[in-house]
Amino acid sequence: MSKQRKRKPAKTWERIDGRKHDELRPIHIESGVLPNADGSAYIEMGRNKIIAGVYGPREMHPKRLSKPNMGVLRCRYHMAPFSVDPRRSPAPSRRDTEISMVMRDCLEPALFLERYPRSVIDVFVEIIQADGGTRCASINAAAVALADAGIPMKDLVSACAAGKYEGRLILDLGDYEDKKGESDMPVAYMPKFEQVTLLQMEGIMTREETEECVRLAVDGCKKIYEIQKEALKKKYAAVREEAGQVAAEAEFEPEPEPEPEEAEEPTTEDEPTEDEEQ
Amino acid sequence: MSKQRKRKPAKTWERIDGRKHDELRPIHIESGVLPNADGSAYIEMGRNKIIAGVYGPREMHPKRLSKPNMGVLRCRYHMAPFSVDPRRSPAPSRRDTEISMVMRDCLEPALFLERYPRSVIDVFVEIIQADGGTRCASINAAAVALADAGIPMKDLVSACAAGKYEGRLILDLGDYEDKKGESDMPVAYMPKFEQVTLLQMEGIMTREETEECVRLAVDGCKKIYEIQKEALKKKYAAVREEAGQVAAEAEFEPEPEPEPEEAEEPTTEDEPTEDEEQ
Amino acid sequence: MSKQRKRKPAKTWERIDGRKHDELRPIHIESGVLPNADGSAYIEMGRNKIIAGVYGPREMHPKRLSKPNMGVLRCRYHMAPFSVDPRRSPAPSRRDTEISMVMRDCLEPALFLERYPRSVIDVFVEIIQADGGTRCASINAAAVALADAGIPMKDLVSACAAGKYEGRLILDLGDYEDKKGESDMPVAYMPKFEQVTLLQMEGIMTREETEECVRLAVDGCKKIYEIQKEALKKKYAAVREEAGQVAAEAEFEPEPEPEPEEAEEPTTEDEPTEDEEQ
Amino acid sequence: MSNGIVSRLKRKKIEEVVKTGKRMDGRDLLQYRDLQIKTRFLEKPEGSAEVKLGKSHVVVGVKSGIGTPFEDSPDEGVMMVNAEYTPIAHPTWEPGPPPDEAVELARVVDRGLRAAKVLSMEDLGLVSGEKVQMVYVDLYIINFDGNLIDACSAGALAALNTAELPEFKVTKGAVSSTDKTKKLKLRAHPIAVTLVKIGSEFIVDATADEEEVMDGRITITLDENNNVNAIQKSGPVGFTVDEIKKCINIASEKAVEIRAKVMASV
Amino acid sequence: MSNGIVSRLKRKKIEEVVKTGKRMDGRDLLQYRDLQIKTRFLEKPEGSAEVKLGKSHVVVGVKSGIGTPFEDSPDEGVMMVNAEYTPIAHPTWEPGPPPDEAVELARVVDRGLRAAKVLSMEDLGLVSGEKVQMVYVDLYIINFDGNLIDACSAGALAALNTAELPEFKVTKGAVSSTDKTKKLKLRAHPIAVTLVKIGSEFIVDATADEEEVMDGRITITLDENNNVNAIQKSGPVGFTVDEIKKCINIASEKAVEIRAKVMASV
Amino acid sequence: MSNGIVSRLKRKKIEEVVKTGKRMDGRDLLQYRDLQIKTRFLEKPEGSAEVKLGKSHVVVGVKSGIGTPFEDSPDEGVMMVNAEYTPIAHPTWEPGPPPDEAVELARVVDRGLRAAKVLSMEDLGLVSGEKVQMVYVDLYIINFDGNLIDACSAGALAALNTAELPEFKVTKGAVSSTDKTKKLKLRAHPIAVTLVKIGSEFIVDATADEEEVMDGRITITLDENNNVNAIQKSGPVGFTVDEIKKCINIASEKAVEIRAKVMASV
Repeated sequence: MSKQRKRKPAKTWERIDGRKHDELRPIHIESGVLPNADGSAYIEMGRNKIIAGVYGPREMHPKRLSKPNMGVLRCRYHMAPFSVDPRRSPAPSRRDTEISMVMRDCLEPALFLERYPRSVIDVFVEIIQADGGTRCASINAAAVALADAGIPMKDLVSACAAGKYEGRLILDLGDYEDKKGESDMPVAYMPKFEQVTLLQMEGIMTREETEECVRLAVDGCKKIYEIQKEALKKKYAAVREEAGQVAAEAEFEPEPEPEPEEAEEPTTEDEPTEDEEQ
Repeated sequence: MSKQRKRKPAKTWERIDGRKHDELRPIHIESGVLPNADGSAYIEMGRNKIIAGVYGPREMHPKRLSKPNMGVLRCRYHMAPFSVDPRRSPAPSRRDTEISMVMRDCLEPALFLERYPRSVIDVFVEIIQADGGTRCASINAAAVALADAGIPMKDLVSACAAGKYEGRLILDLGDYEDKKGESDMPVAYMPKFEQVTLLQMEGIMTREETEECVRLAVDGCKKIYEIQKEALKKKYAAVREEAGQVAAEAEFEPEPEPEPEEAEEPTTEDEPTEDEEQ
Repeated sequence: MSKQRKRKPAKTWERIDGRKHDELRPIHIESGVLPNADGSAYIEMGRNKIIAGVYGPREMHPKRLSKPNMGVLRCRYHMAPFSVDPRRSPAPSRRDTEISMVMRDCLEPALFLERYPRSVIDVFVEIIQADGGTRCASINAAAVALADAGIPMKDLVSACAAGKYEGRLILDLGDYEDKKGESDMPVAYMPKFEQVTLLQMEGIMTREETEECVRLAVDGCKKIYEIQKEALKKKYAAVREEAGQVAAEAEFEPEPEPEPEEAEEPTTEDEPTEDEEQ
Repeated sequence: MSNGIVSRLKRKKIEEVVKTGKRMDGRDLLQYRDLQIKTRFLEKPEGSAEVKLGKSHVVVGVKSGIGTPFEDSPDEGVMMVNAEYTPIAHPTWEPGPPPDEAVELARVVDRGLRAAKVLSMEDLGLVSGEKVQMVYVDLYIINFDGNLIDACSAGALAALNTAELPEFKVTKGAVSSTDKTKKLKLRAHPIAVTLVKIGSEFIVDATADEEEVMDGRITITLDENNNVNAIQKSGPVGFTVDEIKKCINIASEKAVEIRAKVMASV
Repeated sequence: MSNGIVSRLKRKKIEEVVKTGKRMDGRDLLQYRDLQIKTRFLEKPEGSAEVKLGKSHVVVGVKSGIGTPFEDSPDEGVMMVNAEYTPIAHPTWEPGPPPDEAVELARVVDRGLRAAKVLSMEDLGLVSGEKVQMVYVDLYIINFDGNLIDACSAGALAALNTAELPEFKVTKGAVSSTDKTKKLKLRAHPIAVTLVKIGSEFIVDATADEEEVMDGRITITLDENNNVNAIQKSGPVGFTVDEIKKCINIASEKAVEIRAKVMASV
Repeated sequence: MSNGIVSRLKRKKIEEVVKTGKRMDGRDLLQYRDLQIKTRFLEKPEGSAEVKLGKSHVVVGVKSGIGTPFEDSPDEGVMMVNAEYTPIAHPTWEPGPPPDEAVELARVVDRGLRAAKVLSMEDLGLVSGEKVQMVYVDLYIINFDGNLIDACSAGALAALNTAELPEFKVTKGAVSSTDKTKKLKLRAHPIAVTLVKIGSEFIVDATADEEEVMDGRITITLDENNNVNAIQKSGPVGFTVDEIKKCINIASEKAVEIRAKVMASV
């Protein structure tokens, strides 16, 4: 194995699953998969299999956790015991707690929580099978589930990791690349506002690599954005008919504060061209 | 041991403790054993030693668990750490949770819960020493404790297990028979209504054996019913004097819905005669 | 080791750290160490390093724990995981629970809780480093923190252990003496009222030794009382200016009930002179 | 489960329809909803099954591991059945430790498998008293619309049927993994059938609405020889001995039907 | 524990009676209620005792097991004392983890036994640093009417006195059970006596009502040589040094009385 | 964390000041408060540090122990980072299990150390698959006034730098302690720098008040080679790619400053 790995980069470096450095794993997203939930989505991203369910806006229990002037977004990332090897306990781990927090922080900018005082929107994510990048896949499913619930959104949120593996920056790490690589950086992005709403990173990279890695991940997010919209198409059509073209469009207009113009430049030059050639 | 067991059935099969197949273990029931409880009973059934205490009807805490139109019956089956060998943790197990649930379901049909809106009746059972059949013994004690608390009842509830051991259907399994036998079936019964209110079973039996086993257990329940009434006699007398003969009788009249006539037939032919002869 | 120990008492018995039998370990107390707390104190007593923080009187949550006619004093004794060797879990142990209870009972007599209906005063103690006698050191810090919070007190509470080690009664046991000695007796005392408000003991002592041990500990408490007052001096001065000399003095007047005269005698003859000479 | 008037109206409506021999969704009293079982659809567990019974949706994963045997059976493997009520499955289900109903569900499914001696526990021993193979059966509820016991029981049997456990070799008390796997052999194929009583009628495969207004419930688990392996009665109501007999008869017929679908899926 | 006016009236009444040298139930200040101790009445635990002190009713079970020693005493057995406030014992006691009072009860009884060196812990070692015998003392409260410490302390001593522990043999670090048992030898017989202060009076063996209105409490545990083994003061009140001395004297007399009843029961 | 009007006024005030390039306490936007680090001030832990950053006050203890390795790294020691929000530190902090924020704090500090490969985990193995040395890093918050991540990260590095772990010797699979200790060697010195966004401005070393009204937060951890080891964005706001770049630049400068103080303290 180590021999193979050493030889590979020499001439025709390729990823363990044959992908190009900036190529996503196969993605499949389906919305409206749960009859009981207000909104839901199922995602397969690589070998990840994840279901997101959205309930709300609804009354919050216990009431003391609600806010008088705005709604609360609650997220819960949870892994099925059989989603990983070896089996894990169904009790939430500290990792689950943290991912639930960053998921909430990354989805909240897309919502109009000020419209739901004293209420809660619950986003529950169940990992049925885990590959690398469960949190990004979860965010992708959660964003689609929120839209599926008919909850007005400023934009969808799209998520994808980038990282470094065998000295190269790569997009959308699989499980093996995640564990054996030099670094991993999950990113979530709202394309309309050019805003990164999730950013974590772990590993060793130069500052330049780090910045390039962000751009690579953002590019991945943009591709996923299209897949998410595709999954929602039918739903959108229905919503438009119901609520009228104008209202639906209005909800996806950028808010005054974020200024997409400023952020334009780095996003346009974010192709890691030197890596791509190898 | 296995030799002995093989030989025994040959001629004079008898149970490990010398009982006949349809013979109960010695039972002793005493009511009013706890000064603080509203009602209580102590039972020895075989080597089981169990105390049941009843509190209520009383206000329910937390209030959100109460029901606006009827009372709630809460049951808790709990084993002392020293009631079994090896010692067990005092924390409730999943088994305890399930037994608490089926106990509640089996006692509730005997009560007039609609009379106690927003209230709770608590039935707490403490296993001081466990032999086979703790849940049935617990139900027997709990029913007497409910009556001892002066809570009007449609009927007492009597419980007894039957099962299969060395190919034979037997009544009221002891610990060894329970563990080594082919099947175990705890049953609770309200004789006045000919209603089975607890029925669980585990093992391997033909459908015919299963049906016969129910009848055998029901017969055991009827015998226990008499012992329970005996234990309550003094108490009943007192209650009658207090509340007047008419009222007390009225409370034990069958409710309109259950139709005892229909159920009469199977109950009269329920002697497992072929087994008895061996 | 055991050889050494046997030889030592022979001629010039002295304690493991060279102290005299009735000598305290070095004590340092500082008040007002926590910017956020309403009152606080840091104590070093031997190698103990302990911080006490006081919050309140403040509204109590959950409300059902509050009392309509008086305030509630809540104490929490807690050890940092690294305060002992080996590391301990941060979850509270049964020992922590008990010490929290006796701390509350020993501080409460010094307060005017009837002045704070429906409120709570929280005393939180964090053991940063544990030597023998953490509970006494904690009480000393807590009392100073209460005074530092400006909460009117009938008297300070001073605490010190005494015990028996190698057949001799000694004051203020260090860790080694605590673990290897024959007995340990933590005592808290309110000098103005000559009241023992904490008294625990564990070991083997004759009744006479036990009584003598109480007196020895009380004497230690009196010495600590002076150190506590010293630590509070500046604060007291400030409080007097604010509230007026009269009010401040009034609060430290003994309550009618306790009768200091009666208790005077034993306290004056409580020097264990025969031990001191060895 | 009831919240006053709404529930009483629902109850009245359902009861009236059931009296006519039909159900709210048009089914006959003793008719199951569409049952779909998919197996081997997960890669991490040793065995897996997805069951859709009407709108009830459960995933069952079978995983193995190495653990410690019980004191009284030092040479036998250990099977653990666990049920998880995920909060995506129903608006009233909340994250947190399993509610009592989930505990009962797991125990009833467990009891059916155990009583029928589905697994040869003695084949799963490794080092006597020290190490045995564990078989975890996790029942994961994705969407709730009633009759979880039957759906999970079928799912557990399907998942176990497809499970391939890693093989270990034991050398001087040390357990090491081989790279081989071995199909888990099942000795029986028990199926749970749950009947629900509404008024004086019995129905099978109740929906969430029907369960909400039911008087009581009885689950009968039978193996392929038509032997009864487990019974669980619940709900605050009694059954006559005749009713029990009737339920066993119905269950016995229905079990054959469901077992055929399970076996076709594996 | 107080709820306002009712409690203050009760307090007033009890205090007035106590001032006259009598109790609500007619007892003298320093008089115990009827104390009944029954031993060997359970078959599962290695030792057992049932104690009725007036209407307070506790069951004590002593069970042994095999466990791991503490790091700093690798060759000594481990004794664990645990108290359970069962919900049958009092209307305000609820199921769940032990309340703080139960923790204190267990620790005070434990401390008395441990300080008096009742058990030879070193006799309970098996494999150094690996396996030792555990002795669990479970205090099970069946009905609560005050003075649990004295009742449980007497019950624990009685139960330990009757305990017969299984004997083990150790061969090359492996522990196997023999079929023999061995009487647990006790090296001391400590008895806890609890005094309660109401106003300026001290009483022994307080009822639940008396404890509800008490100012403070002091427990003194003494062994048969009249040595003090443990003291525990509680309640939001202080004692003078003289009062402590007085309490020790009373406890010393009462301990003899109770110990005689314990020893007569075993 | 906000409670309506008060919070909105506070927010307005802080935002206005920040727009002028200053802070409520007079600092510049990119200026840290006074940072004091004291090491080796505790005797029980193997390493210790006390950090005061303005009024934020944390104690870090590093303790070692013996534990079991993870299944997938049988020869590597285990580092555990744990954060404790003590109730003395803030009026709203309550005793009990760590809140989500404490979990995140511990994980972010942990990730920085782990990603930078600060410890040679393989040097901490003892018996393959059985026993390894554990390194516990406990972050103990004594007083809270914002920016705990930077304070704890600096404290953890300082405490690890001063740690001396006991040496063990392994003979035939048995671990015994020698009386020697060995300085823990660190392979990197990562420092976390946290920037907070208020309106359109970024500040470093936010106080509790500033954190209460902030829009978002980003922590960047860098080692002495100016490599990035970890990033953690939080708060319900997004950052542009340019803003991220800017934050990395600022963090890179500030890390040098803080690292110098940490290294001077050890």
